[in-house]
Amino acid sequence: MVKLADYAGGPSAWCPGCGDFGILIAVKRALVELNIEPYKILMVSGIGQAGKLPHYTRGNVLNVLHGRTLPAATAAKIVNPELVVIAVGGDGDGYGEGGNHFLHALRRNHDVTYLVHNNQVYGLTKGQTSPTSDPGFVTKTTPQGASEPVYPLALAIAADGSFVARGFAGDAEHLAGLIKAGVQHKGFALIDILQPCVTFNHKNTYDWYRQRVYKLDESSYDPTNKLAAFEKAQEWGDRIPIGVIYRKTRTTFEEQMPALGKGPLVRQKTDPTQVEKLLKEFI
Amino acid sequence: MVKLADYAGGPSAWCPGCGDFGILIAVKRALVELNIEPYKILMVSGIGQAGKLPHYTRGNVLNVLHGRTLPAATAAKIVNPELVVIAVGGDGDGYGEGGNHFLHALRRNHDVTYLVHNNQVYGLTKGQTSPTSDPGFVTKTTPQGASEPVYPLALAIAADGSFVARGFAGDAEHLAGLIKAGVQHKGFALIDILQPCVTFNHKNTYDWYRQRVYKLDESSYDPTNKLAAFEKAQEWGDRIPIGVIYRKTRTTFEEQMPALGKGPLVRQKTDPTQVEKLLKEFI
Amino acid sequence: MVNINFMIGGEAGQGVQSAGHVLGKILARGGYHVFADQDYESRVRGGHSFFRVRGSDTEARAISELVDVLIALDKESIDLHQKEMAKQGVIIFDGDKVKNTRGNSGLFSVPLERIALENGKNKLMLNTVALGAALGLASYDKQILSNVISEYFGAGDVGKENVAAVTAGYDYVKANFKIAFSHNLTPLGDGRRMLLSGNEAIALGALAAGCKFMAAYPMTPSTSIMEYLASKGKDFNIVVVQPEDEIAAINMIIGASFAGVRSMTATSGGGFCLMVEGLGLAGMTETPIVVVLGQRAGPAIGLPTRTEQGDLEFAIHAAHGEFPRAVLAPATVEDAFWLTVKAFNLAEKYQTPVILMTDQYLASSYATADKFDLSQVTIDRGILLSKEELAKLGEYKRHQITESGISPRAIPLEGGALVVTDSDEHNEEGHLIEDAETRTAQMLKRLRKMEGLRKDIREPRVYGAAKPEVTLLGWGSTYGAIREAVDLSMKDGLAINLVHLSEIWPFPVEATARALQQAKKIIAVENNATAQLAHLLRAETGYQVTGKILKFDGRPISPAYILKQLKQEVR
Amino acid sequence: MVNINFMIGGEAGQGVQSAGHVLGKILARGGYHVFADQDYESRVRGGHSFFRVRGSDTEARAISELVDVLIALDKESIDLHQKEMAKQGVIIFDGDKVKNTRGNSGLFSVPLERIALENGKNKLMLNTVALGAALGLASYDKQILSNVISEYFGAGDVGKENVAAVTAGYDYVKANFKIAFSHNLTPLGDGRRMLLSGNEAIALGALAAGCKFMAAYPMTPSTSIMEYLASKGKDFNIVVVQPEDEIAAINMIIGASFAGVRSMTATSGGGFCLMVEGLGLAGMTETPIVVVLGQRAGPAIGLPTRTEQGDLEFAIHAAHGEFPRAVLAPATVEDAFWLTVKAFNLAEKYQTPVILMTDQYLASSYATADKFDLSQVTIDRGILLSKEELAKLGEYKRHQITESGISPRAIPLEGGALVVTDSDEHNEEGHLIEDAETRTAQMLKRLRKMEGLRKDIREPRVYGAAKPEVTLLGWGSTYGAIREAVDLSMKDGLAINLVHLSEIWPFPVEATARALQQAKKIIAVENNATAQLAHLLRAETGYQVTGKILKFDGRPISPAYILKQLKQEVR
Ligand SMILES: Cc1ncc(C[n+]2csc(CCOP(=O)(O)OP(=O)(O)O)c2C)c(N)n1
Ligand SMILES: Cc1ncc(C[n+]2csc(CCOP(=O)(O)OP(=O)(O)O)c2C)c(N)n1
Ligand code: SF4
Ligand code: SF4
Ligand SMILES: [Mg+2]
Ligand SMILES: [Mg+2]
Repeated sequence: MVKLADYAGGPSAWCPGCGDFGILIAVKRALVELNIEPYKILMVSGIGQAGKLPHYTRGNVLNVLHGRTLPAATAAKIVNPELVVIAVGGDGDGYGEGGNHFLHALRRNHDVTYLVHNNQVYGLTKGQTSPTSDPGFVTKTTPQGASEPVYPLALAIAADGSFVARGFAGDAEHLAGLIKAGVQHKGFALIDILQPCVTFNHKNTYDWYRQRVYKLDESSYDPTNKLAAFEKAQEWGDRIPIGVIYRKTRTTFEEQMPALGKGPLVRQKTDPTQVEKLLKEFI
Repeated sequence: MVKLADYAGGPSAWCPGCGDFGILIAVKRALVELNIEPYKILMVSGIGQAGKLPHYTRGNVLNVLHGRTLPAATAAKIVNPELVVIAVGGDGDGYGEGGNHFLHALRRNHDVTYLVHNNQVYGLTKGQTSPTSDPGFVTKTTPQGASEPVYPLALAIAADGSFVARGFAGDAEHLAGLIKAGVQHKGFALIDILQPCVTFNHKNTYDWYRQRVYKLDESSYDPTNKLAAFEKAQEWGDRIPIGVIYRKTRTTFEEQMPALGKGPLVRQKTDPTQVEKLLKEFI
Repeated sequence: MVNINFMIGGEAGQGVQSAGHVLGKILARGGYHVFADQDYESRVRGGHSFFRVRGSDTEARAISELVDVLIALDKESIDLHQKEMAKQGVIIFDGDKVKNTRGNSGLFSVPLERIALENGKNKLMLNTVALGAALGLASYDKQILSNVISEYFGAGDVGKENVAAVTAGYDYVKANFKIAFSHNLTPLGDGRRMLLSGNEAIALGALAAGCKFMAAYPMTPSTSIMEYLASKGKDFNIVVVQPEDEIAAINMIIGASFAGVRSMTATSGGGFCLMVEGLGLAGMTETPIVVVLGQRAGPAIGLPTRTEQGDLEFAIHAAHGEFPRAVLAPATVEDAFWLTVKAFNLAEKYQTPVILMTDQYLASSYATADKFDLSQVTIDRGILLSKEELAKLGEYKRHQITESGISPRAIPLEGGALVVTDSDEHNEEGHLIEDAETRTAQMLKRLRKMEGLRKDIREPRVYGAAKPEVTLLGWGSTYGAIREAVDLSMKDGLAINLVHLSEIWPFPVEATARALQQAKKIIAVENNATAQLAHLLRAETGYQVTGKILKFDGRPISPAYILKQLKQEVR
Repeated sequence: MVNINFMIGGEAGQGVQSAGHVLGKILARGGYHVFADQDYESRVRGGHSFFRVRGSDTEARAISELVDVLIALDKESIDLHQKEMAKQGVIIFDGDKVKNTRGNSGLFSVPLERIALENGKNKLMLNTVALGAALGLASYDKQILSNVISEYFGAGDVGKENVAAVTAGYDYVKANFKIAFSHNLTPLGDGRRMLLSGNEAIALGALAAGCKFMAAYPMTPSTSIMEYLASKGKDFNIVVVQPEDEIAAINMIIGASFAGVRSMTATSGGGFCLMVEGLGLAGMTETPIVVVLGQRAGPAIGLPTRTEQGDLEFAIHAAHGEFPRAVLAPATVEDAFWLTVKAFNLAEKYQTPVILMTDQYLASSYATADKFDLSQVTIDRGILLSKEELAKLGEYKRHQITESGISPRAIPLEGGALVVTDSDEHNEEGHLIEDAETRTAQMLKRLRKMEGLRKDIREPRVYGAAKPEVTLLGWGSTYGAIREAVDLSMKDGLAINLVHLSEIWPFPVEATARALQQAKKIIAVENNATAQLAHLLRAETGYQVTGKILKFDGRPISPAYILKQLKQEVR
């Protein structure tokens, strides 16, 4: 049995009280509950406070560039579908710099779980606006207030993402459940996580979120209805839903690749002389 | 009065019968009907067959890189809001390479009209898959068939785009109407245009489209209802709606910029000695 | 010596390219050495394009500019290329279609379309008719013609009709062309040489090297590499992904390589620009990747279907910060195959990015080559720890500091050890650090890999006079043209030689200096405007070129062009 | 000569930076020359950071490494910096909080927090108390202290409390520190010098130059430029956009510049990588843009808050294809202002991209400078046709071929003429072409601009011995440190000089060769691992350096470091 201690990582550089700690706990719990050993995990992370998470737990780690988690993560999964691949990044990382990869990973439906620490601000670079900053949010780069934000969940549904969820760093247990479901889901699982940044976001605080979030209950909410899900994804203000917003079964990218028919690419042997038959085509 | 002849451009390099010709006619017609003189227009185009369009009409032209129409176009508009800025590109250009700019231009709501020649294939590079290729579409880069596509209209609605429309290159008159409405719309106007590529797309042909497209009629369809619009945007298959799918009034990016208070930036004079008051802050 | 130059000219969409390719195959099958290049505009239909095919009984390394047979599929082809015709050259055209050709000499009308309709039942086969006519002129072996045509078009009706068309073209000429044609092409030997393009050679090299993952975004002139590999995906267990952009492409191959397989991408300058940050990431995380950079005429979109060698210094210095890399630039189609294999080996041995530089000219030129001896292909995956080795090791450190700078690699999951790396500066374990000592140690470790890498770089090729009065210096795809210029100049009595680099970075400082020791005049021959190799040469060796033969109009450098310019440089 | 070095050390979040900045202001106000630099980790809270402030009665160009007063806000600061203390240096710390300091000498405990609570009513003001204590040691003018503090914190309660806190700290030391402190800082003159950072100077330069549009994506160390300009947006009619990524940023400024206003972006290596394709687009479309490249330690994410000069050759060669560009690298904070102005002028005069290279060290170091004489700022927008001129002209050709290579520019809409440009190769009208002649003509036209540009590049700064035994060669931000090393060595009797480039590309070939003519030993001093300027120097002039003093651990080069290395190079 895998234990929490197996996921003990190095000391963190986050601010005391940061929402990232709740996410870290939830990730560890989910993996322990799923009984997955660290060597089977590959965490791919971007740059930002969120991107440091893998250093604070254990597993294989590929920390990449700002915004580039998804290309690296999805390709690793293609090469070795037996790896449990978790991509981790911030809102700037994922929806700003990495917005294009986000869109296309959703549509291709790679079997990867994607955690976005959404603090609605740029943390590591000290408090600039983010694509998810609430409209009017004032920062040093937007003294006039932020423009309208991106809506990650609505976009994910529009892109026909197959697992679209929102968690809250202040509720690690619920979040752990979402992460478990995301990892178990076959296909691309987006988990956007409301994450208080206690240093630079004095609007969207723990309290602010706590007063608003409520859990979707699958007995009364059907996450397989796309239109209803799209409507639910718009909800933001007095009430903010957390839980699985949309879910759908569809073919993964890996399943579409004929080259994967003989098992993970990483285990295929190379024999240069196999090319002989191709050389003949050129004669 | 502006005449069609004022918009006579150079000889085209498109294939005979290409849907791009219909779009070219529609653009010219729309501008003539709006009575806008060529020197007031700035066309910013990307790279691809679609990106060549500005060379075949008249106006100010900034032809940029593959995928980068929107950043250049939106910034030009900020600098001089009196310019009528039209961005032009292909599906690969706009939804593939340029996907991130697309998302963010929509949310920021720059007052630019964006025409996407959507032939569901890469034309200029000779027939590779595109982000809008129908699922299963076989090309040299996707012998296994294309993955699920991006849904530009659904995405645009999810991004709260303020004008989301679809036209058909085979119906230049209807399309001209959309372009006029797009240009007149205050905010970002997306016009996704079904454009047959007679050379590389033998699935989505003129006939294929003609059998399917139908015009949305504002008497029976309300383009201001977001949820209904999202549903309408999903329609693809036997019936494909063309017309304005979604429309909304919201503040443009330019309106949010305090620096534009004294008129176009391009007309603001520079006086280095104005900086004197700032220097004092450093003493 | 037999040496014949064909040219097929016409609009895009008229099948110039396939006709040219088949013609090359036919000549190769007859035992001829073939070199063929193509020129086309950035459009799909219309405009003007041409394909040149040279057949020779000795090695053909470049195009010679005088055309012996021009197959003109439209009037423009006659107008544009008339001036390139050899003295006794013949222009085959369709007099039924192309009028007003007065004033042109060497014209020979063949009713191509009519013959195509009569024999092939399809006027699109007029190309095939024209091929037959051209080879009829040269009295080529009719059997080879129909063999190759039927292989190319298959055994079905289309194949049969094309054979009929080519034969009819051949016969028409035999019956109607009354003057003696300058060339008589009797087949030589049994013709078991391959005919392939630079891109095909790279794709084959990648398969032979065991590349299992490619992510690339279409961009001329590199697109056909991914297209070829995609077509072999199932058979060779290689996944080819066309992602949203080039940034995704390079970061995908980094992810794939980290996960354990050989991975590559291919692009041109514009796409390469977008990959630069990823290149640095591969350098920092010590992830082996191979990036094919097919150059075309820049800057920006430039001339997208045309050739240039304008990206050398960019490739060598691309990305911020300092890290080891190798830059290889194949000289020939054969080189393209072998250097692709080498690129994968160097990438894995030194765990760092390798850039393979071609250009539109090499990528889309066809040349004959002896069949690659696949038994000579070695796969060196570098220090890659097995599960057993890892188990013995106990603690695994991805970025262990070693004398060679090479840290043993492990594959996530497969080896059981945790593999950790970071784009930030990191310690041996792969975790990010801030202190000066660890930073310095890791920088030095990475840069030490350059020393080993440098030893694996081959010396420049030196060819020509032992005591040269003039030395031509070149790199990459211009090899064939310069070498032929050397041959021709030597015949003219000039003591001249060629020093040519196809493995450029780390710069082979000593070997190049040695090769230039005898040089009196060094003339850089480059397909660019600023003589980038010359600049690099001076930085690395202190040698300064005395002259430059440059070309930057998007067209390749030919032997004739070199000779002409040489006359001005050497008086 | 008065020369005193303060250091404030503590965790991120403890206000090290603001305390250091205020300290610098206080010294400057007393007429001292100030130089201050900062060192911090890539995190928001915790870790270790420090701020060094040097005050001097002659020009202070770098930090000297011996600390006279260390304000240690935590124990780690004592442990880490004890070894840097000057012989009679004093460490101010809070003995109530920091225990176990035995074995350390020079310690002087001040109950910072207690005094803060008593006087400032807020323990966060302990910084201010510490400042008072430090300046009390040096018997600084108390009035200046309270003036600057009250300006900094405002006239309200916070200001008053801080004044009380600083005074209490001062008084505490006066009452309790019994030994004579080594430095006595009597104010000098009236202190009307500015104290500003490299980034602030660049932002001011941009405003003075009339920059109206900036698009940038946050990236250390350049972010504060956009933050400063955004704060002045309304007042100075400048729009600052933080778009989705750096690719958008550079393409936005190209759009903005094409539409007629001066436009810039600022980033660091990683973001610059993403801008490279846009750089080429600006080159091809001849659109003036200014790109600030604030270097930090690479490759990849590297050490994101630390300094390096690792991107020089990358900046010079960035982007595929060949086109003119200028690369400027300010030596000092003053240079940062003036070269920013120059960057805009060169960009518009030559209609091409200009790269302004700084690094974390220069960007975030503070230095005193005489108030910029704004009347000396000239705005040269190059050949920009007015509506009237355009009307007279009749037909307008955006890319007209001229002797200088510069084509008259027009602004869309404003001038009435149609302005057409293309990223493909184009004709004079701006429409895309395929032919070799037009291509060659446009390439030559663009490259001709380099000739003019080269004449506008200033010569290297030469400083030191007229007949040097040793020449130190440097570029950019290391100027101050090297120059101080020269001063110190000369005092030691060494005939040494400095040749320093702050305008690097087009390379000032003749001027640099001239400057090096006398040189016997040339030693490159660079904040990188491969001596990039030395490489470039050899390529451009043939001069080869005989030694290298390099540093690539993310920390700046100090005079002391140079001297130490110099001893090994010159024996
Ligand atoms: C290409 C590139 N651009 C910019 C940066 C600088 N940068 C580092 S983290 C970051 C943003 C962090 O915001 P977010 O992704 O929301 O993560 P957070 O720190 O808030 O968790 C930026 C802009 C970078 N490292 N690379
Ligand atoms: C950065 C970059 N990548 C790739 C290309 C090559 N390229 C030119 S056009 C094109 C795609 C064209 O497809 P689309 O945008 O759909 O336009 P179409 O030709 O179909 O109208 C590509 C990949 C390029 N010019 N630049
Ligand atoms: S800055 Fe914000 S996001 Fe970053 S560690 Fe601190 S609290 Fe967390
Ligand atoms: S290839 Fe397709 S899109 Fe391009 S011009 Fe031809 S028909 Fe039109
Ligand atoms: Mg964030
Ligand atoms: Mg297309």
